[in-house]
Amino acid sequence: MNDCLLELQQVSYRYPDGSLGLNDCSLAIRRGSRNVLIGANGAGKTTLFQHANGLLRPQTGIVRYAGGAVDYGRAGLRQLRSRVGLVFQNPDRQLFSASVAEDVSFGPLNLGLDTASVRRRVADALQAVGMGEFGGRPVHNLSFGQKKRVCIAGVLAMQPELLILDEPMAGLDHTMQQELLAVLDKLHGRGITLLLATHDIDFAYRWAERIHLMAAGRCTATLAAGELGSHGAELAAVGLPLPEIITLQRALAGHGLLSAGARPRCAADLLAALNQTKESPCQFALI
Amino acid sequence: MNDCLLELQQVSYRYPDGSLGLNDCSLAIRRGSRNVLIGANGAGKTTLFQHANGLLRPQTGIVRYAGGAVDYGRAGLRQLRSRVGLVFQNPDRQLFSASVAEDVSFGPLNLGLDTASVRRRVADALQAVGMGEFGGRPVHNLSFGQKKRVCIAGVLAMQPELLILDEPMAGLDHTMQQELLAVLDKLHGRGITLLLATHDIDFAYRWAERIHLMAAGRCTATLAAGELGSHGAELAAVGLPLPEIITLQRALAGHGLLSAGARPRCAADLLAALNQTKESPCQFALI
Amino acid sequence: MHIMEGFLPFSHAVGWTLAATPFVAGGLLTIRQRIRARPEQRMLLGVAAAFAFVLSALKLPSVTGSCSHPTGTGLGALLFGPAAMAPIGAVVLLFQALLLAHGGLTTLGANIFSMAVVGPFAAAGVFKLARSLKASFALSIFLAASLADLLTYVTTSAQLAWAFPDPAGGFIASFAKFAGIFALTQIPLAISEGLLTVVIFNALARF
Amino acid sequence: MLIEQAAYANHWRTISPAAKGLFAAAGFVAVFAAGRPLTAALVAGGLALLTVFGAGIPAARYLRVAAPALFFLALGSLSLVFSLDVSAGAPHWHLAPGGLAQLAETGSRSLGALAALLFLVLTTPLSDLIGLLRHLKTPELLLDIMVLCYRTLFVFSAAVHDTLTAQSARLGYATPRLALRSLGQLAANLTLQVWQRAAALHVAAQARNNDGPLRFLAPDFADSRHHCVLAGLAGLALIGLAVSLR
Repeated sequence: MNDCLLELQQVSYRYPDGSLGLNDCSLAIRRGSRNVLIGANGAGKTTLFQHANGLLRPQTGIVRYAGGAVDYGRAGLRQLRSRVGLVFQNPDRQLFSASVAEDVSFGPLNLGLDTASVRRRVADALQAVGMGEFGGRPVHNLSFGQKKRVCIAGVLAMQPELLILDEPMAGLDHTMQQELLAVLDKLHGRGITLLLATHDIDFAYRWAERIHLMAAGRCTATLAAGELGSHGAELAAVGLPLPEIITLQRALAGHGLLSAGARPRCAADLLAALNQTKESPCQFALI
Repeated sequence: MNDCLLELQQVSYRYPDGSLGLNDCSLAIRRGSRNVLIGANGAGKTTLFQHANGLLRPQTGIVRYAGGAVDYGRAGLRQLRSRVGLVFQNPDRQLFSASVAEDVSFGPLNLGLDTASVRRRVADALQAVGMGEFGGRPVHNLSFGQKKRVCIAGVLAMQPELLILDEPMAGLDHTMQQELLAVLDKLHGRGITLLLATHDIDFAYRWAERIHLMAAGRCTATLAAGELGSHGAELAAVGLPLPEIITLQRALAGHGLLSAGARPRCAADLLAALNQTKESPCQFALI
Repeated sequence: MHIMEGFLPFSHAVGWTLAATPFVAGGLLTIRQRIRARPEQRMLLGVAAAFAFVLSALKLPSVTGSCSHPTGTGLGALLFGPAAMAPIGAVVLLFQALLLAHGGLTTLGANIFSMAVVGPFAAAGVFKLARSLKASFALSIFLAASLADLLTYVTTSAQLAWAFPDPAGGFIASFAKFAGIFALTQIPLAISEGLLTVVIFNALARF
Repeated sequence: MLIEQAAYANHWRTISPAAKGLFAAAGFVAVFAAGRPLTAALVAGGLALLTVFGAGIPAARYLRVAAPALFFLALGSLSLVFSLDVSAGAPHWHLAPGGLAQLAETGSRSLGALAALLFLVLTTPLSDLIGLLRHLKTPELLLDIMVLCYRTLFVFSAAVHDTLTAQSARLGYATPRLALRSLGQLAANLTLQVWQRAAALHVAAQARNNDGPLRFLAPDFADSRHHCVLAGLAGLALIGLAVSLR
């Protein structure tokens, strides 16, 4: 089994209207890892995602999945799209049916599965996102956060290995964010590789194992989250500050309160370290 | 001049479909202050805003503006809506013209101003949000953050005294947030009263003078931001944690590193206090 | 103006359904060919139907001060072509019956014929004619939209008159009665709809 | 949308749409087969009572839903009852001979058919009805239009509502002239969205491996066959009653 699930090698793409999508972009996503792609609006995150799923085809460069170059024939695309699930940012632009269960059945039916398997997959996927009771509900009566979870269920029902989410936290309030993070944690626990776009460096640091920086259509760096502190220059190059928690941790280490090697990921972590306890109460555990 | 610009007194409102909007809600906004309205999605923030602007009319209770009860006749509404500017959450839903300048001119034209004044106001408003060069651009080519600023310009062009923004930070990346905050600071400096909805308590604590808590259609408390630390119970009642920075400050005070009376509003503040400097580098100064 | 559920006698209900069916079927064939060439058209038609449904629910300020709803048939015919409007209109009318109880299932055929066949083809025809007579773009749009609206309403009146001829004056007298009663709401509406459609195209031209 | 709300929240929400559709169809047949206005009115009353008490639809809501159709009926009745006389000088109105009989026949038939329609739509969500049409082999393309239309009309309604609100907040509807202009801008903006949304949905469909007609799994209804038999028998009884009371 190949360790690297998805790989872009020097991919460039320019839209028909002339605007730049990707510019010599290389990126590798390891199987089973939690990844964040971070960059400003317009940096090319969405374009990159559409390459991962075969919706766009590189004009130069190559996309590899599980070691092999992507085959853009009908069968190849079908296989790629069943293994790489893509959740777009706006639920209103990807939910086709007004019935929750119907919409979730869309993907598996396109895979050509029989009715009984589809029914099972729909139930499982809705269960996985905590919407098991909502199958019969109309989409238009759901909250924004619930719609988002239906979108995820619609992709999960295709049983992807890699789940890509474009700005999943945007527009969600605190509670919905917690619920969504719990869902993602569960999926990660099942072995699904995750790749999220965000522009919140604090969230990225708290949640991810690997952080991919993106600017002007190019991945400028891939950093292990734990080593983010020593890569301030790379962050600054794409207009991002260091996570606040790192700045704080350093100041506290300077006062001798924390060991210089401590790597708290969130405020709760930092407090725990301050209180000399060894266990981490941070919701999003360290690697 | 009345000190209290906008006041809701025991306002209740139920939507035609039976869902609850406001429930015996009272709130007062002081002239010239920076206010945050914080609460979960569905708490009634948007309904409250629509009352402030006369879009909705209380079923019971009363809305006062600058001391007088709102007059819901045509002339009264025209006056209220020119004094209370409302910026909605989703820029795509409130920009409906082809070009930036055309959209910004919508409000002043509706006020019945002559062409020369409208032109001047459009230019001023675009200048104020840092979009002076963008008047001739088509709206759909702008970034999300730019669209948001055009929305604000469209309301500013009506020269309101009170500017209300629904979730202005949602969907903006780090840089755009900084830009937007700079715009808001400038407007506040001109004497415009500001009221923002958010569900981010850390942001509210960093930015606001007064924080209004909202849950289930009711304002449960109005707190001076500086005293937030002693009102953990009120925050918990509406499902909000204490701002992280307060928790940290307390822990550090417990270690004797900070004075117990220190009130840092953001990480930069906290660091400055740690470093024993007296000046606050926090962008959003204390009151 | 939708004929309500059950208002037409059995033979008329069946007759109008049979009359509307070939237009809907023909429209589907046209659409199928378009989709073969451009697959994204499949989504376009469903979204267009939703657009037409929502448009027809808008309150239109009418010149007499009363409020009314636009039919959108003229706008739709000019945007999507009259042939495609038959199936789109059929779905919109079906949904209006099922979601709003406007119109009905037994009168669906008659309503499709007046609103999704006569209206759109009238709009397309009037527009072509007006343009060939060197009328300005705005005037052509106005005429197309308001006459499409008016002809829809004339058709409905004729359908009703045919079903319920006046015992004394026959079809003509009955037509005059139905047309007279509904003229009150329909003529101002036709003018408003014409104006609105011109405003829409003016705005579209600037995008 | 009152019908929509009722359809998702009534006692018979989980009954197979095929059974409800069968019974509603029988209602239509009974109304048209009824020889006398009184019989049709009886069927109408029966269906209305069944919907209000059986399915648990509040009577006030039922009447509000029926109101626009009743308004049409009132206007239409005018021209059935009165006749326009142009023979003797100035045209004048008088009672049409046989007008009241015609009104009774048409009115009772309309009310009966309306009651049958309302029985169906107040108890059955539109997505179930579309599922039923799918089962009845409706052309695929028409179904695609229906499914997308049903979903998207709520998206558009929300967009229209938000934009109307934003325009009102900036005084866009202060006078009728401004209202026409604002509404035109709104509709033009909505028109553009038709293409944008269609393109986005197309991409989203491809991402989920679609390459043709949109396929969805119709929901499963417990005891569907049983309910259909019951509905069929009840429907036959209704038709029998209507015919025997000729």
